Amino acid sequence: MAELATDNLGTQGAARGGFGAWLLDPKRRGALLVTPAITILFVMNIFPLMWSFGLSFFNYKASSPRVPSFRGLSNYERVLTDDKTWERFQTTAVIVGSSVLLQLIVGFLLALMFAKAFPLRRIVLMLVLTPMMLSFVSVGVFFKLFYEPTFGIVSYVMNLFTTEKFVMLGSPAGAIAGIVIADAWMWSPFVMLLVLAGLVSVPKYLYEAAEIDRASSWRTFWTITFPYIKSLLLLAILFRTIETFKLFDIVYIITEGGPGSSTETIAVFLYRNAFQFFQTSRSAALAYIVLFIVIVLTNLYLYAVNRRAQEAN
Amino acid sequence: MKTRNVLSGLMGATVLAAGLGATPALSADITITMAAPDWPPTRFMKEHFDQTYQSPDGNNTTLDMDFIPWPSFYERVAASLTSGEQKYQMIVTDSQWLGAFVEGGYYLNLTDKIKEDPELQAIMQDLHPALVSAYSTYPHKTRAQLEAMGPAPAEGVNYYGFPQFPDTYVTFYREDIFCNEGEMAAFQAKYGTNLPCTYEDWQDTDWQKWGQIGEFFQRSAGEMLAGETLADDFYGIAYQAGKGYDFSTMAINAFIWQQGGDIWDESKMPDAQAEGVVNSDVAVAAFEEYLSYLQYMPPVAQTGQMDIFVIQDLYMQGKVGAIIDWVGLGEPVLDPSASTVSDKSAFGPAPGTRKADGSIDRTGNIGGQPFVLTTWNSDEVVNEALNVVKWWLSPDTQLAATANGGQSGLMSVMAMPEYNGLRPWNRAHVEMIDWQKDVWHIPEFFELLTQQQEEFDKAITGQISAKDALDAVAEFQQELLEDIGFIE
Amino acid sequence: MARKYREIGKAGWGYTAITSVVGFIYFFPVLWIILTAFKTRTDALAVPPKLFFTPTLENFTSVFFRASITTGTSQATDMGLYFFNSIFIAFTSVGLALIVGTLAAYAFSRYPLRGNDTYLFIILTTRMMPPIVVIIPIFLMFRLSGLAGSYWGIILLYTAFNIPFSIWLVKSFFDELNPEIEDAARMDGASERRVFFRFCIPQILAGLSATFVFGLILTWNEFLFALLLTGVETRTVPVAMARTLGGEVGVDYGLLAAIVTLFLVPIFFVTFLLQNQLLRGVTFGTVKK
Amino acid sequence: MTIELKKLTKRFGSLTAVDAIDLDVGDGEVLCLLGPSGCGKTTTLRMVAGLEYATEGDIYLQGARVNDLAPRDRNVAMSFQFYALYPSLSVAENLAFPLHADGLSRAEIEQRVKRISDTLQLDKILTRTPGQLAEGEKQRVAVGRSIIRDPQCFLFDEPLSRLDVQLREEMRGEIKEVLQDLSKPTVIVTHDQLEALTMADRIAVMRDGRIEQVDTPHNVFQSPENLFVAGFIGTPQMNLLPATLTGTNGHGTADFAIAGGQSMTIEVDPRIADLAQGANVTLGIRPRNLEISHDPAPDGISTKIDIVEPMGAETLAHLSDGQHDLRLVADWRVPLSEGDQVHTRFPPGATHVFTENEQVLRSAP
Repeated sequence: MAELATDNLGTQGAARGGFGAWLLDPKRRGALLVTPAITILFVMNIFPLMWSFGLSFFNYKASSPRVPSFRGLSNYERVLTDDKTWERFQTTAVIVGSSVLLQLIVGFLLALMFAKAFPLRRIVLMLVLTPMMLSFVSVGVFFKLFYEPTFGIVSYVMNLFTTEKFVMLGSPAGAIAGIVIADAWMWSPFVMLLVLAGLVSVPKYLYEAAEIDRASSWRTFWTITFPYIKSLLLLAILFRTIETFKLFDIVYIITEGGPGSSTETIAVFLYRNAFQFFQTSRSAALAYIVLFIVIVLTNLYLYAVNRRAQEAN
Repeated sequence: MKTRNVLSGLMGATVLAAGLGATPALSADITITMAAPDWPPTRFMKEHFDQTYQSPDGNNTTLDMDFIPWPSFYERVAASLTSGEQKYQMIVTDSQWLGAFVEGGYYLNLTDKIKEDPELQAIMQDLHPALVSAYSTYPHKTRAQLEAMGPAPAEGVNYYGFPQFPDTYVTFYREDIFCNEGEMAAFQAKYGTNLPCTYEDWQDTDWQKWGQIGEFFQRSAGEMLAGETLADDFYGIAYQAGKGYDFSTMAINAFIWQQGGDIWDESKMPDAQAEGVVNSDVAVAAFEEYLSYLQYMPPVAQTGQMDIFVIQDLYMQGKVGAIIDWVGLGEPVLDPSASTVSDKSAFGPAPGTRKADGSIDRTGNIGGQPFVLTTWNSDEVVNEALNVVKWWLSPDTQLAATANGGQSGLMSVMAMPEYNGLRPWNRAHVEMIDWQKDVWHIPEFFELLTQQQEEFDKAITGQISAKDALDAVAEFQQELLEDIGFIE
Repeated sequence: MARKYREIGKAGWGYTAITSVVGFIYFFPVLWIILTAFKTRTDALAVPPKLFFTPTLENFTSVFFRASITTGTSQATDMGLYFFNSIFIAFTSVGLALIVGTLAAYAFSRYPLRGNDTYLFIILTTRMMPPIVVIIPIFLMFRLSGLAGSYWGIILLYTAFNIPFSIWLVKSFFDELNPEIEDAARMDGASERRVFFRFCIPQILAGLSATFVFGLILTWNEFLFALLLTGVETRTVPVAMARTLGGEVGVDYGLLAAIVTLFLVPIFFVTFLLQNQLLRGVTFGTVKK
Repeated sequence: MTIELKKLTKRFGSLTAVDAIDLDVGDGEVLCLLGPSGCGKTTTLRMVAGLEYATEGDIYLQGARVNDLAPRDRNVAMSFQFYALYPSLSVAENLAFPLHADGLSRAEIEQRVKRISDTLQLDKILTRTPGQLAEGEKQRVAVGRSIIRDPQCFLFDEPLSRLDVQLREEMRGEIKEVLQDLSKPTVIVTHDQLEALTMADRIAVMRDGRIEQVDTPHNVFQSPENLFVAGFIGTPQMNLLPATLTGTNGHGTADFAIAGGQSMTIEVDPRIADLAQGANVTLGIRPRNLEISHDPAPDGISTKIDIVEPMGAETLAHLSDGQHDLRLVADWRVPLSEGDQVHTRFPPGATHVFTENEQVLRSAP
C-alpha cells in the first residue's frame, strides 16, 4: 500500500514530478515497456534494412568510391527482367518445395512415433533432436563427405548394390537431392516438435472413446488426430518455407550452386551479387523482392497461427 | 587483440619525441594489423617476425596478424574494406582482387615510394617478373610489357603488392609405382614411350602422355598395381576441375594459353575482344583436351567438385598416381599423420603442350598471394610497413620461409645453390614460375570468374559441350565488358 | 499373465527397441561425426569407411594446442577463449532478448496499442530478411559506433536477432494467462511491479525456458555475423571452426568433428534439461493444454 | 450376473489404486461406485472397459473372462467425464460414430441416430459441432453416443460432474429413465452421494482401493457397516462421538463416558454386551435423530447451542459441550437460540456403535 504510482515496471521508482512523472504516467506504460526492445530492433535491424532499401534506388557499388546516383526503379527492373533471377527462383522453389515436403513427411512420421509414452523416450528423442543443434557448416561438410564418390559412406553403401559408380552430386537432380536430404535431415526434427506438440495436445480420452467405439485406426486418425495437427502442419510448412528460403551455407558448401547453376538458390545468387560482384544496389533490390515474397508467406503464416489460436479457444 | 591502435601509437611517438628533444631518429610504438589467411606460410611470417624483426628506424613495432580461416577470408576482408572499417594496415590478397580494391581506394599505390627508395627498387628488380606482373601491377601489365618497359619502377606502371607466398602448379607423383620396373616395362610396351620416373622424365611429359598415364593406371579393386593387389579402385591422374572459386579456370587457362589461345587480355584494353578470342577454335580444342582426360580421373570428377583439396586427399590416401596441384599444398603430403604416401612421393614440373619444335610449353596460371598496404595510414606507419616488406623480402627471411614450407619470389634467392634442396618441390617450382601468367585483375573479375566457372562446370559435368561453354562465356564477357567500357 | 493388447498411448520396451533403431539411424550422421573426432585423417578417409578403429585423442588435443611453425613447440590455441565467448555471447544475448522481449510482450498483451498486430508483424518481418543484405550497413554502423569487435556489439546484434521470436512466443504465453488474477492482485494493493514479478512471471516460467532453448539453438551456430563482426578476442566457435575447412589441406575432418562434438555438449544438455518445455515452446504457445 | 470382478487389483508402481475387490453387477442393475477422489473408483471402471490393465484378478463380462481383450473387443459402452465428443464431427456424426464398426447400412445408421436423438431431444442440434453446444447438450450427446449401440454393459464416469445443480437434477432423472429402458448392467462412477443414492440400485462405497460396503442406497444410509461409510454417506454428516464403555445393563442399554467428564446411558444394539468394560468406541448418530430437551436426562449430554442455521423446513444447529461438536437437525418450529444450554438426547435404537477397529456393532437382522 505504500507503493504508489511511481512504482512502475522498468523504473527504479525514484523519479517524481517533471519528466519522470510524465514518463511514468500509466497511459504510457505500454509504450515504456516496449521501448527497450524497439530501440534495439531499430538500431540493429530496422536501420540497416532502411539503409539497404534506400540503396536499392541508387547505383551504388560498395567497392567503388564513385558517388552513387539516383536510379529510381531501374535496379528492380533490371533484376526482374534478368533471366537468371527467374532461374534462381525456380531452383529455390524446387529445393524449398521438396525439402519442406520431405521435412513434413519425416517430421510427421517421427512425431507419430514419439507420440506414445515408452521407456527411455526422453533419451531416444534426444537422438532425433540433435541434428538441429549442429551448425550448417558442419552438416554441409560432412554430407559432402558422405556423398564423395571415393571416400563417402553413402557412396560406399550404394556401390555395394550397383556396378556403376554412385556419384550423387554428378547430375542436377542428384545434387538437388543431396542438398534436400541434408537440409531435411537437419530440420525434420523441428517439424516433428511442432507436430508432436499438436499430438500431445489431443486429449487422451478422445482416443479412449474411439477405442471403446471400436473405430479403426484410420478413422481415428482422420477424426481425432488430424484435426488437431492440421493447423500445426500448416504452421510448420510456412515456417520452414520461410527459413529454407534463406538456405545458404548447406548449398554453398555441398555444391556451390553446381553442377553448372543447377543448385544455385536465391540466397547464393544474392550472396554472389552482394559480396562478390559488389552490385550492392542491385542486390538490395533483389533482396527486397525476396523480402516481399517472404512477407506474403509470413502473412499466410500469421493467418495459420491465428486460426490455430481461434481453434484452441 | 592487443588493441593498441595506430593513433595511440602516434601519440606515444609524439610524447617520446618531445622527451628526447634533439635526437634525430624518432622512434615510436607502431602496430601493424595484417589480415592474413590462417595457414602455415602466414603463421610463419608472424612467428618469424616476433623472433627476428628489428625496426631500422628504432620503432617498437608490433605485427598484429588477424588470422582468418581460409574459406571465409575473402568475405572478411571484403566486408572490412567496403565498409570503411580501416582496420588493417596490411592485407594478404589474391592477385585477382587488386582491381576491385585499388579502384575502391583501399590498396596503397607504392609507385612513388619505390621511386624514392633504392632498397625497394632493388627488391622489385630482384623479384621474378612474372610475379611483379601478377602480384603488383594494376592496371595489369603482362610480363612481356614490363620487360619492354625496363626495370622497376617503370614509367606508366603502378605497383601495389609483394609476394607473401608465390605458388605454382607442379606434379605430385608416386615414385613407388612410376619407378616400378614392371609398370615401366608394361607402359613402354603399351605406348612405345617411357613412364616418367625421374624429374627429367617429367620435364619431357606432355598432356598426351598424361592421358596415357591416366588410362594406364586406371585399375579396379582386385587388380594388381606395382606388384600388389588393389583393395580399392585406383586412378592414374587428377587435376582440378572444381566449380568453387577459381579452381577449374586455373587449370583450363593453362591448356588454352599453351595451345596458343587466349582469355580476354585486359593488358590490351580497349582493343582486346572476348567474342572470337575466348571461344576461338584453338581455345575450344584446348578445353576439349582438358575435358578428355577427366574420364581417367576419380569419379568425383563427374561432380565438378574435384578441387585442389579433393585431389590432394585422393593422392594422400593412395587413390591416384599423379596429381597437378599447388606447391602450397605439398607439406601435408610429406606428413605421415595425414598422408599414406609421405615416403613414396616425388615432384616434377606440370605437363604441358608439345610445340612443333619438340619443346614443351608449360604456361600456367599463377597461384599464391601477394600482400599489400592500405591507404589510410600515416607516413610513419607506411614507412614502417615498408620496413617490414624489406625485412620479409630479405634473403635471410626468404630462405627461412622456404625452409619452413614457404616459397620465395626473389630471383637471387631462387638462384642460391641450397634453394632447390630446401623442399622436394623447389626445383619444379623454380622451373614452373618462369611460365606463369595471371588471370584478370579488373574490378569485375568476380563476375567474369563466376559465370565462367559455371559454364566450365556444366561442360565438366557433361551437361554441355566445350564449345557451348566457351560460346556462353565469350558472349557474357563481351556484353559485360562492353557495358563497362573495357571493350570498345 | 500374457497381455494381448496395449493401453492407448503407452508402449513398452519392445517399442523402445523399435524407436531406438529409428532414432539410431537418424542419429547416425551425428554419430559418424563424433566417431570421426577420434580418427586420424587416414582413418577418417578410409575406404571402406571404418566403424571400428584405434581411437586417438589427438584431434581433441589439436583443438586446444597447435605446433609452432618455426620451433615445433606446442602452443595453446585460443579455442578455450572461443568456447567461453560462444557460451557467454549466446547465453547473454538470448537472456537479454528474453528480458527485453518479455517486457515488450507484456505490453503488447496487456496494453495493446492501436495497430498492435501491425507492430507485431513489422517486428517479425525484421527476422525474415536474408542476412547477407544487411551485412554492409550493419558493418558500417558497427564501425561508426565502435562496436566492431566488442562483446557488446555482437551481443546486441544477437539480442536483436532473438527479440522478434521472444516477443511473439512470450506474448502468446501472457495471452493465455487469466488477467483476472492480476486484477485481483491489484485490488489487494499489489504494485504493478509485484503483479508482474510475483504473479505473471512464475506462471509462464515454463514458456520462458522454452523460448530460451529455442533462441539458443538458433543463436548457437550463427556464423556470418560472427565472422564479420567479432574481433580476435571475441571470436566464437563457429568462426574458429572454419579454420578446419581448408588451408594447407582440405577439410580437417577429425579436428572439425572434435570441435563439433565439444560444441554440441553444452546445448545438448540444456536442451535435454528443458526438453518438455521445448515441446511447448516451438508451437509458439498456441497450443493450449 | 453379467459383470463380475474377482480380486481385481491395480497397482501403479508401489501405489495400490485398487486392492483386490470383488463385485458383481446383475443384468439391468445400476451400480454406483461411490467414494472420495483417489479411492480407485475410476480406475476400476477403466479396468472394466479395458483402458487400464488389471494387475491381478479377473474381469468377467457375461460370464467370459475379458482381461486380455482390448477395449474394442469387449463390446462395452462408456461415457466419459469430459464427454469425449469428437470435436471435428457434428452431433449426428458423433452419435453415428460407434456404429461404423458394425458395418451397418447408411439407412440403418440414420434410423438409429434419429431414434436416439428423439429420446434425448437432440434433433435440433444434430448439425452442430461440440464446440457450439452447451454443457447439458454435450452430456446428452455423450449419453446418446454410448447407448446408440447394443453393448454388453454401460459404464459412466462422473456423468454429471460438469453440470450445474439444476441441470444435474434434470439429467439424473433422464439418465435413470434411459437406463431403466435399456435394462443392461451399468456401472456409474461418482463422488456425489446424492447422485448415487438416487440413481443406483446398489451402491459400492470405496475408499483407498477397497470396497467398504455394497448395498442398496437405503441400507448404505441406514446401516453403515463401518465408520467410513457412516461418515461419508448422509448430509449433514453423521455425528461421531468417541466414548468409553463404562457399563452394560443388558437389552442393549449401556453407559458411556465421554471426554470432558460427562456420561450417559443409552439404548444401542444388544451386541454391546460383547464388549469389555472400558472399551473405546465411537458413537454415531445422524443429526436428524438427535433430540433436545431443556431438562437434564441420563440418555444425553449437556451442550450449548453455538450456531443456528435455518434451512427452510428444518434448522441446523451446531452444539458443543466444550470438547465435542454435534450437529442437530430439527423441525423449523423447534425454538433454538444461540447461547442456550440444552440437553441433547440419543433416542433408543438411533445410535450406531463402532468398535475400535471401526466396524459397526450390529446384530444380524
